[in-house]
Amino acid sequence: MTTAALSTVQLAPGQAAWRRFRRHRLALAGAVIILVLVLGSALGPYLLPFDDTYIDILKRFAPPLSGAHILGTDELGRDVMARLMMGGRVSLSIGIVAMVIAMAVGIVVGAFAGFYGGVVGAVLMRLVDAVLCFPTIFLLLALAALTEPGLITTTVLIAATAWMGVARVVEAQVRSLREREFAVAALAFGSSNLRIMFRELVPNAIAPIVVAATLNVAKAILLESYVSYLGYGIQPPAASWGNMLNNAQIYLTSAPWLAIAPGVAITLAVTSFNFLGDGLRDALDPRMNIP
Amino acid sequence: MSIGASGSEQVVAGARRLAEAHAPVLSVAGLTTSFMRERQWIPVVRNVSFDVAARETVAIVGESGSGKSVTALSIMRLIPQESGRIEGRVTLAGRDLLTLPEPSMKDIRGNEVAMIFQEPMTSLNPVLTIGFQIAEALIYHRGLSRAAAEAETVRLLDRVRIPAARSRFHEHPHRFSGGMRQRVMIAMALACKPKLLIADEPTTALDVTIQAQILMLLKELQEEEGMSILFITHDMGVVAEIADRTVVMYGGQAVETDATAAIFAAPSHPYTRALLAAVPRLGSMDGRPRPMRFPIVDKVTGTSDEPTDTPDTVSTAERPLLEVSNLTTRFPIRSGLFGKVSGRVHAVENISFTLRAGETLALVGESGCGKSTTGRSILKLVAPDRGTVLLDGRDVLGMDDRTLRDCRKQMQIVFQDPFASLNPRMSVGAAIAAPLHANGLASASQARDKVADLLVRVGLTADMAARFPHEFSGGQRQRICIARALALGPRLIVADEAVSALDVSVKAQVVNLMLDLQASMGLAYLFISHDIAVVERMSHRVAVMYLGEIVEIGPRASVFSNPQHPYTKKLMAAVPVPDPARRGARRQASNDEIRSPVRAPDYQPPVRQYREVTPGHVVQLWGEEWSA
Amino acid sequence: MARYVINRLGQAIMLLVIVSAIGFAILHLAPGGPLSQYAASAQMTQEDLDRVTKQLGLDRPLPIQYLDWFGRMVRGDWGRSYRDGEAVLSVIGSHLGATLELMATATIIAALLGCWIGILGALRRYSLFDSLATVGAMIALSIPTFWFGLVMIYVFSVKLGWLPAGNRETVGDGSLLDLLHHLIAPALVLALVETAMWGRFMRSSMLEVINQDYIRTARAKGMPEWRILTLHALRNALLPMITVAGLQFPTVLGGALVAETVFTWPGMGRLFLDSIGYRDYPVVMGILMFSATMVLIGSLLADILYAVVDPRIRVG
Amino acid sequence: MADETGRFGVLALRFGAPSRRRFIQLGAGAAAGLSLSGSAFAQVERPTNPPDKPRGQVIAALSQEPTVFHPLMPGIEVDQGIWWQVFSPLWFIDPDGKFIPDLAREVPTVENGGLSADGLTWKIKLRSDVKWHDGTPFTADDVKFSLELINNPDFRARSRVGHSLVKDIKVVAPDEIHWRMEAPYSPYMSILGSLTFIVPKHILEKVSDPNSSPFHNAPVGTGPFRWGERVPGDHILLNAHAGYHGKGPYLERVVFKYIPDLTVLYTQFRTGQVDYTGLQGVLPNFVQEAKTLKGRKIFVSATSSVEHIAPNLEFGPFADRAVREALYLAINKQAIVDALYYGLPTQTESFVPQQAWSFQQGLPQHKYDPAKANALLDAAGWVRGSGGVREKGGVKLEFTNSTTSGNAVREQTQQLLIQDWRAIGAAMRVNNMPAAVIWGDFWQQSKFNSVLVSVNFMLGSDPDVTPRFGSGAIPAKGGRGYNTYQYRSPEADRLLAEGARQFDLAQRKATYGDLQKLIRNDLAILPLFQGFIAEGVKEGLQGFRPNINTSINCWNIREWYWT
Repeated sequence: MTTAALSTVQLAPGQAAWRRFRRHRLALAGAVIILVLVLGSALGPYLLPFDDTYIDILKRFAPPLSGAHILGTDELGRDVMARLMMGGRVSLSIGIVAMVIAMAVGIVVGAFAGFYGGVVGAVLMRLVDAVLCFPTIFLLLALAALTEPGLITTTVLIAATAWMGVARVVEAQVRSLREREFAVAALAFGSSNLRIMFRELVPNAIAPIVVAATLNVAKAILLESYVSYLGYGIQPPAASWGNMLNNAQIYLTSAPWLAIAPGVAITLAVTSFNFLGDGLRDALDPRMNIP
Repeated sequence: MSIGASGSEQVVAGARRLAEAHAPVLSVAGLTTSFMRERQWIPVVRNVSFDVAARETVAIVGESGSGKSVTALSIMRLIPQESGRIEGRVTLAGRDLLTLPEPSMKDIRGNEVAMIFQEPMTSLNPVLTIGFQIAEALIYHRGLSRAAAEAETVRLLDRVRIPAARSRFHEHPHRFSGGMRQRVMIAMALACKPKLLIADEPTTALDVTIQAQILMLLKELQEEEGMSILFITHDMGVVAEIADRTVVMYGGQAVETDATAAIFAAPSHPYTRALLAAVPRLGSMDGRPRPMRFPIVDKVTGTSDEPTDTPDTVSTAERPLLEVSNLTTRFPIRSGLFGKVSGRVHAVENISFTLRAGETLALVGESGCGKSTTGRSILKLVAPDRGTVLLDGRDVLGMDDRTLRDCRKQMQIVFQDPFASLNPRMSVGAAIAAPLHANGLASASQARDKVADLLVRVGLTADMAARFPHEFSGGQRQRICIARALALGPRLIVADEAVSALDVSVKAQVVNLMLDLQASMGLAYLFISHDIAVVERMSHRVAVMYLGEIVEIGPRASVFSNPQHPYTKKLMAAVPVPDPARRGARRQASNDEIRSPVRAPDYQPPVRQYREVTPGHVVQLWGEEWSA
Repeated sequence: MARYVINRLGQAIMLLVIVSAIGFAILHLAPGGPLSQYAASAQMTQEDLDRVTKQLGLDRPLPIQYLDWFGRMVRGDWGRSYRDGEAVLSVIGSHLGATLELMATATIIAALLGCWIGILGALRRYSLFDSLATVGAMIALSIPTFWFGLVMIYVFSVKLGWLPAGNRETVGDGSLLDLLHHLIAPALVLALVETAMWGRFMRSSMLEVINQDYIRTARAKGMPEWRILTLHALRNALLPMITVAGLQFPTVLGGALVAETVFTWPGMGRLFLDSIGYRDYPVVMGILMFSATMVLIGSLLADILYAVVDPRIRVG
Repeated sequence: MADETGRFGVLALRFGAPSRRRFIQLGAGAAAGLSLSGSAFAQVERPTNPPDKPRGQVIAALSQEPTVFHPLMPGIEVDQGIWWQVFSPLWFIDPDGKFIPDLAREVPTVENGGLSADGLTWKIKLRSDVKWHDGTPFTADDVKFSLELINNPDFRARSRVGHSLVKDIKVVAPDEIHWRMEAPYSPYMSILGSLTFIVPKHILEKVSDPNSSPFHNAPVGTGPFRWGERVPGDHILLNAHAGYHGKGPYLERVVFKYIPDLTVLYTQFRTGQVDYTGLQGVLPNFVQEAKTLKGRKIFVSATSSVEHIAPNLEFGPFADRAVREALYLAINKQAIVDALYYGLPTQTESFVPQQAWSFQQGLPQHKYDPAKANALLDAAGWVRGSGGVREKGGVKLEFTNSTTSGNAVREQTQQLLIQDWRAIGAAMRVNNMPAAVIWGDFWQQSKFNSVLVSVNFMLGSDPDVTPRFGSGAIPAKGGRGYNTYQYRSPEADRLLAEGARQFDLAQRKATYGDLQKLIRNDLAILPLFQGFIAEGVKEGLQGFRPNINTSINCWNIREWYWT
């Protein structure tokens, strides 16, 4: 074929997306910050001379940059930097694990609802609608107030309030993709429903799923902090950015740095994930490929 | 090619006369338009020059990517400034549009040069009434009062033959069909009596009968208004129908510019020759009972191969491969709290036909006639309400899922859009092998061999298996789709508008491939198409569908040479003939719209009677609705 | 249209039934109960506790309790608060005003400001303003609302003393000026996220619209740019904002809850928190049903409004 | 911080314990009850003269919202803050532990003939000059109605303890009422005296549902303040009742403002928007700063509760006394008191408040001695295993500690404990829960390992702790009481029985002194310090008198006035 069609060289979806993504400087910055936060949380504690749970009651409320404690010490004389890093482990992993759970549930529900439509779809999507009727915070608080707080419960709870959005996105995608010729062709050449759903359709919804995933991480980190702020979160002495903030609020007037450090960390992490999601959205959405 | 010499001379002479009498309205010289891609200026239109004289229609014709639309947009300076660059000269009545300041350009647009676009469905603002959208040009450019503009708008709507113009003034675009919207666009374009109308593929999205109406209308209006038209199209039939002069574009360049008759009579550029050779011509198959390959012309040298007749592939001895009887598929339209059926789309209504092994039966008709639904119903991709489909004597519709999956190995489907037909996230090899894997028919290495074999069979190479769909052109993708359809060794292929979206030259090649495969594998095709000329070329038998019913069916030669049903006649008359010499025959410019197959829930379809014209050629008896 | 509305209402009622069942189950199956407080403080003996449990009907099987509650609710009797004995609807009613005041103020600020920023950003895409607005919106969406509230209190109430640290009014004052003074901080905190959302939605809606064919048509018609933007583009771009407003409702309600917590605002959010803490089942259920109803009505209204405004959907 | 088991409410959960006092002061002998020593709180400057007529208003901030206004229904101590203003009891207990007649003309005693010698016949003489807020005179019928209402099977009465014994109520005269007790029950004096507010018959006899009526949200009483208005979720306004029968009121208006966030509450006190911070008072970390504020006064007063670690004695390692002793030795109590509580509370070794007559002096003093703790555990056969955690016979020395989630200072205490105990090879994990969960079955049925809690052990002002430490009072074993520690000791049972039989104060002091020694020795609880509350009052507001015998220190707003 030597037609004109070949004259406009097309890039692989991934390649083109990477080029578009690279141009999105904020998203790149977001990715870098996330990397720094993740590495910092993962490796940082090994580099610091302080243990995040070591209490030195004589050194309470040391302000930042005074002595060895870069970010100062908290109400029990623990190193804020060390707690920030350990808190990062908790907060980031809650964010990521909650996202993974929410994604898994959302994708399965959305795929089934979108593929089968009809009664199955209606029932599943009404369930989604029903859960969406509870404002997230309401649902989270109701659930949190009713269960024992902890790492796993918090993660699951946050996931439980986040899967509906994914389900909706996937449902819409699958529903429209189901009518696409390649899906009909797969049906025509005898693919099973599961095969069509998860081999043909879901991979094609990957763009919105990836975007939703990053935004969900951001949301989950925020939610963790809300839950902890309201007093149902990660149990002490483990640190999370949320419970650090919660503990700090009564010292807001006397030791504001205690509130500033985790607040900035949360904002930074959430902003980065949001930027990343935004960049991915632009990169993966071919409609944005208008010259 | 059989253009009447006298006819073409007449047209050429007329065009020359016009051109000499007036200075060109529009003169394009050395137009080069580039777009910024990857920080580089990539020229998309290169050094294009042509003139449009007063009252003249100039067509720019070319295949996708040839730069014809960009040329049109460049004249209007509608290329985004930040990412596009226009060079050269565009002179409109002595003024260079490319150097004009933007505010003055606004006075040109819509006033001296008007434009209409391909997609009537999206080109009108959905939240504004059509009257308003026309009137605002009048108010803005001609300073009319609101009332005067409204009166003028109604007059314009009348002129583009919109029935009940006054009452429709306040309606929004969604209340209009595609053809009517295009009339609205034309009315809008004519509002300020422009010197030049640029029509960018204005009929491409329309059905053939509607296309004919719009072309007629444009011609009439041009005569009344005395304006020039720059007509962008890919369809040589339309070119022959409307253009005085033609610019052939290829790869961003104007490769040939001449009077239309001259180009059709004696194309000088190899590409033009190749293009014309690939254009299917209705009536060119007279006297040939079997399908025929298209001649293939080399685009560089212009040399052509000799099209050969296809061998007789139809097996007459056995029982037909496919027997469809009384097939009916309706889609309920539900509304209300309990999903009460408030109406039904009678997509397929009581149709029956047979198809023999090695035979091609074409289903033709316009949008909404149910031809695609018929194809899908046969494969049980949609559930028919009634009727039987026998494949090799086995009842497809009554099968359980497992048997159906097994049976589908015998029949496969190829779709219109080669871009949508392949999963973009699957390599071509995986896509072709998917049917094998889905049915558990082959090991990995067996599948690899089979894929290689199939790729070669459809004219590609085995090493392409690792590539992804986006690396292929539309024609190649359609070959891949065909390869995938062949993977299970089917005996019947439903080709649902399989070549309709392809460029003319590619279309010819794919049709040739399908004919070759039929010859070598004895495939039966149910060839669903709205493109009558292609159907004529490639089918043994033809069934014409209208509102879900087959109104006429029979051997292709018989139906095309002796159409009986008024709809068949109308359909065939509407097909633009790529022969400027035959343009003279004016067709009746009706305002008929394509009727909707939506019926009330209690609608009882009438019992139809049929008449056999010649052996195998059957026509539905029609009632008064066609008598007018 | 009427049929559509009836259809949607039917769906909404079905949803409410599901919501109520989920809510009721979560609430009643969870550990603890309305009498834990008394059990702990040794002010009531086990006999007293058992008696009150029985008097409240909490000893019956859960499905029976649910059906009983549901039956009454359908008839308009949403039960009475265990805490103050008031009818649930009037308890909600007495807290609703404060929440609505907060939500409405924030939404109005956010819608106006957000739309303005979004439109400007879309028109001057990639300009400095657009970049700043994008980054700003992103950060606004990422700041934990309660933290921002705390910082506001610290700066404007504790350090500068310009704004009150919380509450809706000064007792005994309650003048409009006093009300507004108290409203500023919580409304701004709530409006921050809102504005960012509106801005982003508006921007992308506008961007999508200005790439549409009909905008090209308008340009080809020679319409001046401002007219294309205000008349042709904006009208279309604003349409989806109706849906955004409808879908935003749960988010705003959630945000209001957080703002109410930080600013001790006497609204539904506070009531909900307190009621959960006290296991005041009727009130918690009431608020859940009420907010679910509001959410559904919100989206229904948005859809109806959309249908009214968008000629494509408008019937007859 | 005060007694807490009753702490609930979400916001309440977020900050330290609310100063919840026991509000049913069971038990007799209140005359010899707790009295606040002068040093326990800094008394206000000597009162100037109160104004002749009510003047000004007080805004009292509460961190929980009063919602129950029917004083006979289940409610918490914030609700009592309202009841004290709107209603009157027959008599009440003053800060010195004395009964003071209110609606009654005099407190019934055997001497004045109000009580028969066997304690079965009660004859109460009532004041005849009392009027309800709506002008209707108060009579003995109201008292009869109130007592009968409590026993009404349809009425969700808070408690029928004592009341269920009352029989044959006779209204002898409008100002005199008699009844018979089914059995002698001396704590009834306290129950009637401090917590049974009399409700109006003429209003409540007409309502169809005794559990909800207009009265519930617009109560009419005989107290010093009339119901004004309530803005739910925000505030309650009370107006002076001009015809009040007792002293005062001297204020025109009282506003109870609901400010759930203690930081905001303090901020508003600081900026002067609030005149008095009640209930949970001022957080310890603000006290230092608050004391320096101009025009504000901070009162730090003791409460009758004891902050302690409650071990579940049936739970593995805690069954071993050596473990409890080692854990106790390893607690750096001083650090907790000084650093986390800013030195405000006093360390204690007993469950009896130090102001009480029954308080045993000279109990063994706690000493922070990790080395000794380690030695003790080594000797007892607890050897260090993997991760430094000791074990013995397959039982690991690890346990959870729970408290109400969100209580910042307690959570800090827990973290100190973790560190202290890790040093002796004991692994503690935090498992905090919302109030509505932790104080339910978890606490009640002894499902915990250990709990950090504050409890008022006294029955009223009586040291009879049978319900707390008696072996028959373990709810998890079907007992009736609150012995959730599951403490069982024949010796304790013997002492408790003996003490309940004794009437001589000196004898009782000795008996309960022995009990305190026993409990201290057995370490049935690991006591930390005595409860306290820091309350802020605006300068110039006179009459604030903390009362350890009531559950809320704004009990006497009727006597408050502005200078």
